[in-house]
Amino acid sequence: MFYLELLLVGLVWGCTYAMMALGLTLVYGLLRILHVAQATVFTLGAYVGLLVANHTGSLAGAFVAAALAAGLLGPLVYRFIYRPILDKPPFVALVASIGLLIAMEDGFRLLFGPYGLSFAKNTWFTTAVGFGGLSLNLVQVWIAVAAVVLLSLFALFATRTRAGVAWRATVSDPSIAESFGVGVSGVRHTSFFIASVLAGVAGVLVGLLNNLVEPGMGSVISYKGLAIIVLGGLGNVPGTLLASLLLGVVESFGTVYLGKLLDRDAIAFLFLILVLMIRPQGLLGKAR
Amino acid sequence: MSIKSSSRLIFTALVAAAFAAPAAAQNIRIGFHAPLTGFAAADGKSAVQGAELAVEQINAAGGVNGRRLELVIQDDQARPDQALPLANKFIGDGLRVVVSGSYSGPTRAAAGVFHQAKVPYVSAYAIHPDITRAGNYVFRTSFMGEVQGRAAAKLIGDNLKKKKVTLVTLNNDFGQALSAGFKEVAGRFGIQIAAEHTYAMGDRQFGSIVASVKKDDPEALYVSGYFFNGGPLVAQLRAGGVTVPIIGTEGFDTHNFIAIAKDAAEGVMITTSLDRDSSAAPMRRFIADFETKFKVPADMVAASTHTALYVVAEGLRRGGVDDGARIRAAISGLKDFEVATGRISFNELGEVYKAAQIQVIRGGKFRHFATIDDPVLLAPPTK
Amino acid sequence: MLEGVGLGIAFGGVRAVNGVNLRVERGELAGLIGPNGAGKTTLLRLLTGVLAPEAGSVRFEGKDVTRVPIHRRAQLGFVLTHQIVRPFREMTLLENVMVAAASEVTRRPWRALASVEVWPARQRALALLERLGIADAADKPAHSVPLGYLKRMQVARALALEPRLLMLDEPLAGLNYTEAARFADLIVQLNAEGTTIVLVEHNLGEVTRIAGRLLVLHNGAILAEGEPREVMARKDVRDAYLGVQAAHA
Amino acid sequence: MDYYLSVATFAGLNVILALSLNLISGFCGQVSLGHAAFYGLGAYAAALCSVAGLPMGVSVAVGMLVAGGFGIVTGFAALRVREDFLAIVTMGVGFLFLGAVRKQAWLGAEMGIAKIPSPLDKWGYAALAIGGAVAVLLLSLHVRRSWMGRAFGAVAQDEDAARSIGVDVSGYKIAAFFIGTAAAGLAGGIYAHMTQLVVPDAFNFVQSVTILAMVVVGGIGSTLGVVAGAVLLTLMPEMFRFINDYKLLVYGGLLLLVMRFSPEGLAGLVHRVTGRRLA
Repeated sequence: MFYLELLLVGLVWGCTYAMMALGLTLVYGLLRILHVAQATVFTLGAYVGLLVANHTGSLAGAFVAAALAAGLLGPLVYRFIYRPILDKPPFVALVASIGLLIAMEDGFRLLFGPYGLSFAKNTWFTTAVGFGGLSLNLVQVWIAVAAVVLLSLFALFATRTRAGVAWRATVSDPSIAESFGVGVSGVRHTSFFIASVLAGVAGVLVGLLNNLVEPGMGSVISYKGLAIIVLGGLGNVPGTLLASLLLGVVESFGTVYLGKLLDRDAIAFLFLILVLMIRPQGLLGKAR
Repeated sequence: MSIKSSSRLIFTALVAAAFAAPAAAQNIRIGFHAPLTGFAAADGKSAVQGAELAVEQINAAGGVNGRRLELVIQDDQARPDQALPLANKFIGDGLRVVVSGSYSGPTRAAAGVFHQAKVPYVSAYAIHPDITRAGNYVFRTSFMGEVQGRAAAKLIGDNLKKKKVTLVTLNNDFGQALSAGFKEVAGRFGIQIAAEHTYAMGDRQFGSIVASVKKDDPEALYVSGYFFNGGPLVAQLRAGGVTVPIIGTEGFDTHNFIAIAKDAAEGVMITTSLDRDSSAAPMRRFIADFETKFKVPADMVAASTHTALYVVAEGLRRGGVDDGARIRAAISGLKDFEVATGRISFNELGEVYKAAQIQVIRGGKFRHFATIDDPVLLAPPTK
Repeated sequence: MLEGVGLGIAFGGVRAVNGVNLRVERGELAGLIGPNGAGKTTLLRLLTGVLAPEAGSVRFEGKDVTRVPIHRRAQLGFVLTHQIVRPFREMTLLENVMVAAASEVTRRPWRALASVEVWPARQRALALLERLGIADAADKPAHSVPLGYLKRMQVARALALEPRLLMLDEPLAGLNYTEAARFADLIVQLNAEGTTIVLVEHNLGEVTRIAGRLLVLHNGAILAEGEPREVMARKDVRDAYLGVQAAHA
Repeated sequence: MDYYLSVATFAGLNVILALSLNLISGFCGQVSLGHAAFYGLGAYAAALCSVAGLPMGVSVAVGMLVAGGFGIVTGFAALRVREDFLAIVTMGVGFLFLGAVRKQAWLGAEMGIAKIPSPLDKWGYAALAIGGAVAVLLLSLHVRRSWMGRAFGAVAQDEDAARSIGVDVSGYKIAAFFIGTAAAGLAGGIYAHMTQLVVPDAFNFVQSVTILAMVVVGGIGSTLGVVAGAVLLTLMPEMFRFINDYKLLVYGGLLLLVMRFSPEGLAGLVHRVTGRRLA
């Protein structure tokens, strides 16, 4: 039972990672940018969601508002920060991204205060759901549901829609895609939009899960997200999902059994390093 | 509200800069550093508020020997490498006394500098045991972690009569010190430690700890950490079906903890120095004035910093404003000095003795539960 | 000089190179040809050490070098050029060649750290650039000169290592007719001066013209070898080329 | 005076850290997001030795060797993974170092190591830090002029091509990591004795990013640019003390703007204005 509970906990963590990492891998696949500033989008989503929920009392409204705000910010970041420096060495965009993250983290603190904000009413958070001796709170259940639904929607988008096919073509070769009349710029904006919506929704969910929205809430999950997309094989979507769940479970068991030696972040990165030393291209990445 | 307070900060800083030279003749300037930016900014803000309130109250009551106090506030980002130049800057600017409203790293790094320069230095809430060991110009007005841990052991073993306890420890200096103090005396109160689980500062999700606690099946939990870990942790424990008493620390002593944990906070007990139902005048006045001034209930960080400022002011009042050695002697001679966190006395190391207040959360508010006043058990180390 | 014995490797079940035996004698200019997909590039990668063979071994001057890393082979005098030119883009052409010319020094990092003397390497590099007729662009950064220059710079860089065996991977690709002919003449000249050369080439005209011996690879195995005109006249060789080309068309 | 001394000391330490990272990332092209770990390794090793009674010089040397030793191990990792993979692996090395130190009682865990003997005065540390910075500066200039610098350039620009002209790519990567991390260890050793306290948080990911920021703001690969970047970013928080509350906002914004408008950093700016390339 104990193991089952740890497994379940790990999978729920994995679901939050997946929502974050999928966006990161989309962006990486297209632009070869490690988009650390996705954490900013995530945090913005959480704050907008919380403010809307606390003012209107509507959680549905909160999610919509968060998705819109995040979905707006992401493409703006692409357009005004990444696009002008795409031809520079990769660390340029990385450092720009880190700069944005640092600045915005403090921006959030100045705007909303350093203590973080809590939801005035958070019934999911206080409702325990038990089945067969296992118990989760309702937020955890919703996180799993949201992850499955959103990721399935994404899979449908990527395989069934024209835009999705264009996106996949652009990932594999932008110049060929362009010659077939695929608007690369549109695909990039769309990808940032999708990545950001996922991050924004994840932000609200994590905000609900902790019942706390704070300026620095995005950074750790964003670093882990980077670890995950590398672990999955950069730019590889199924690999990213597998790595998310795996990392969640490794952390959940690792904190119990390795907790005396290493902390949670160290366990996650140790796992990453070990995997990469054996498979330098990541779990599902193609060998070069 | 935050923008307002930050612009006020800037304004204060600018005014301080503009009037530095002429004002120096009249005002007594007190150095103050805290993490205004970075990961610890929440505590930094509370610390600044506590300090500002203290200065305002003291000035309203006529200042020190007829002169007004003035805070010189600097940001250290809770980083040792920021604190060192800053300490030297305070000394270079001729400040005679400095208060730390910051964490252990920067405070410990600055402590040696102040001791060498013979500038009395009072740490408000940093927990590291070596801070006061930097030298006899260094004081601390908060409980040491070990001492607070011992108080918790007595509460659990003696008052609550729970004998099988699981520790959930924040993995930083604060959590480790609390845990060490608790374990040191647990046997004396017949407590058997079922297990200890640790977590990191950035953790907000504790699923595997909840599962482990259920497996341990203890009679009580001793949980260290700050409100931003403790809130989610307590809520997740309760949602996970853990119903035994939870005993926390002064890190939870803020209304933010209750705002996060909501109903799950009910019944949680903490060891602290702030008694909401106190009849002591300084404590009551602090709690009331703080809420009036800042429109939020007071927390422990603010109370500790407020205390540190009162200690410094009293040192200046008794020892004069010019000579570090005399200020130091005056502070170290304080006995049963009444401040917002109780009646305090310094020992030869510069550590403070005071009674531990046990507060319990009822109806969404901190209320008095018990007071542990045991000079032997709660004696801080003397060297 | 160079000997491959029973070389084989498979990718995902497809045997790309299957039990190839070949010998290159000192002083010869051998051409390695074959239709697209015959396994030329893979064989070359096995011989030069980019890929480790699953079966067989490679001997250079009588020494087993199967597990010797690329840079060690280069130091031994067994040097290759890349099919797609790979200059050090931020360096000038001269600097590109200088790094190779100083191979004695750069061999060991600590020795390289101790040495700042550039003159001898610079002289040799300049001489090589002149030899290949690109000295006029010596001080231009590699990313700013045309392909023909880079192709020749790459040969100059290889020559700077004073190779005893030079493997050229499609040196003529991307060059126009006159350029290719001039380049081929240069290869002949280098060979005449004592460098053993293996030429992997698509340009059958030039290869047949300059090579002393041809090896034809087909479906991962040696199909034919011998005097160029005789080999090209063989029916199985023609079929192999035509068949593939027909399939492609 | 003491204030300027301590600022100068930190500027010296930061120059050492930035130049040592520049050697690995700028010269040899191996991006590292975990440089603070080696700073920390040097600090912890030196602290342990000094507390055990060894003289400061020996302790600092041991710190350099320990940092360099782990640098070699990381160098071996860099042989397996490249570019973005390497960036994340080195970031992982940083988190791993921190997570391990936090839990080891013999390293003082979260309390760190305190009461480190401090044989020098403020002038001594300032001299040591600035002397160390000058030494690493001279080393950097020398490496750039030597054949090692050219071989690093070859490795950074095209590993495969470098191999095919006989450059021992693995050897050079490991050498770069060794020299760079040992120099970071030197900074750590000085830091430990000066502050007399080492705690894990001083060597976290933010510190790694700060060092990287100095390198890129200065202009990656340019020794003099990196020195300028390190000094500038050390002084900046001090100059911005009057905007206490907005310091990180300005800092992050500046990083962003430099990358957005002058990705080659200060060195690139100088090049554009004067037409000259900085060493």
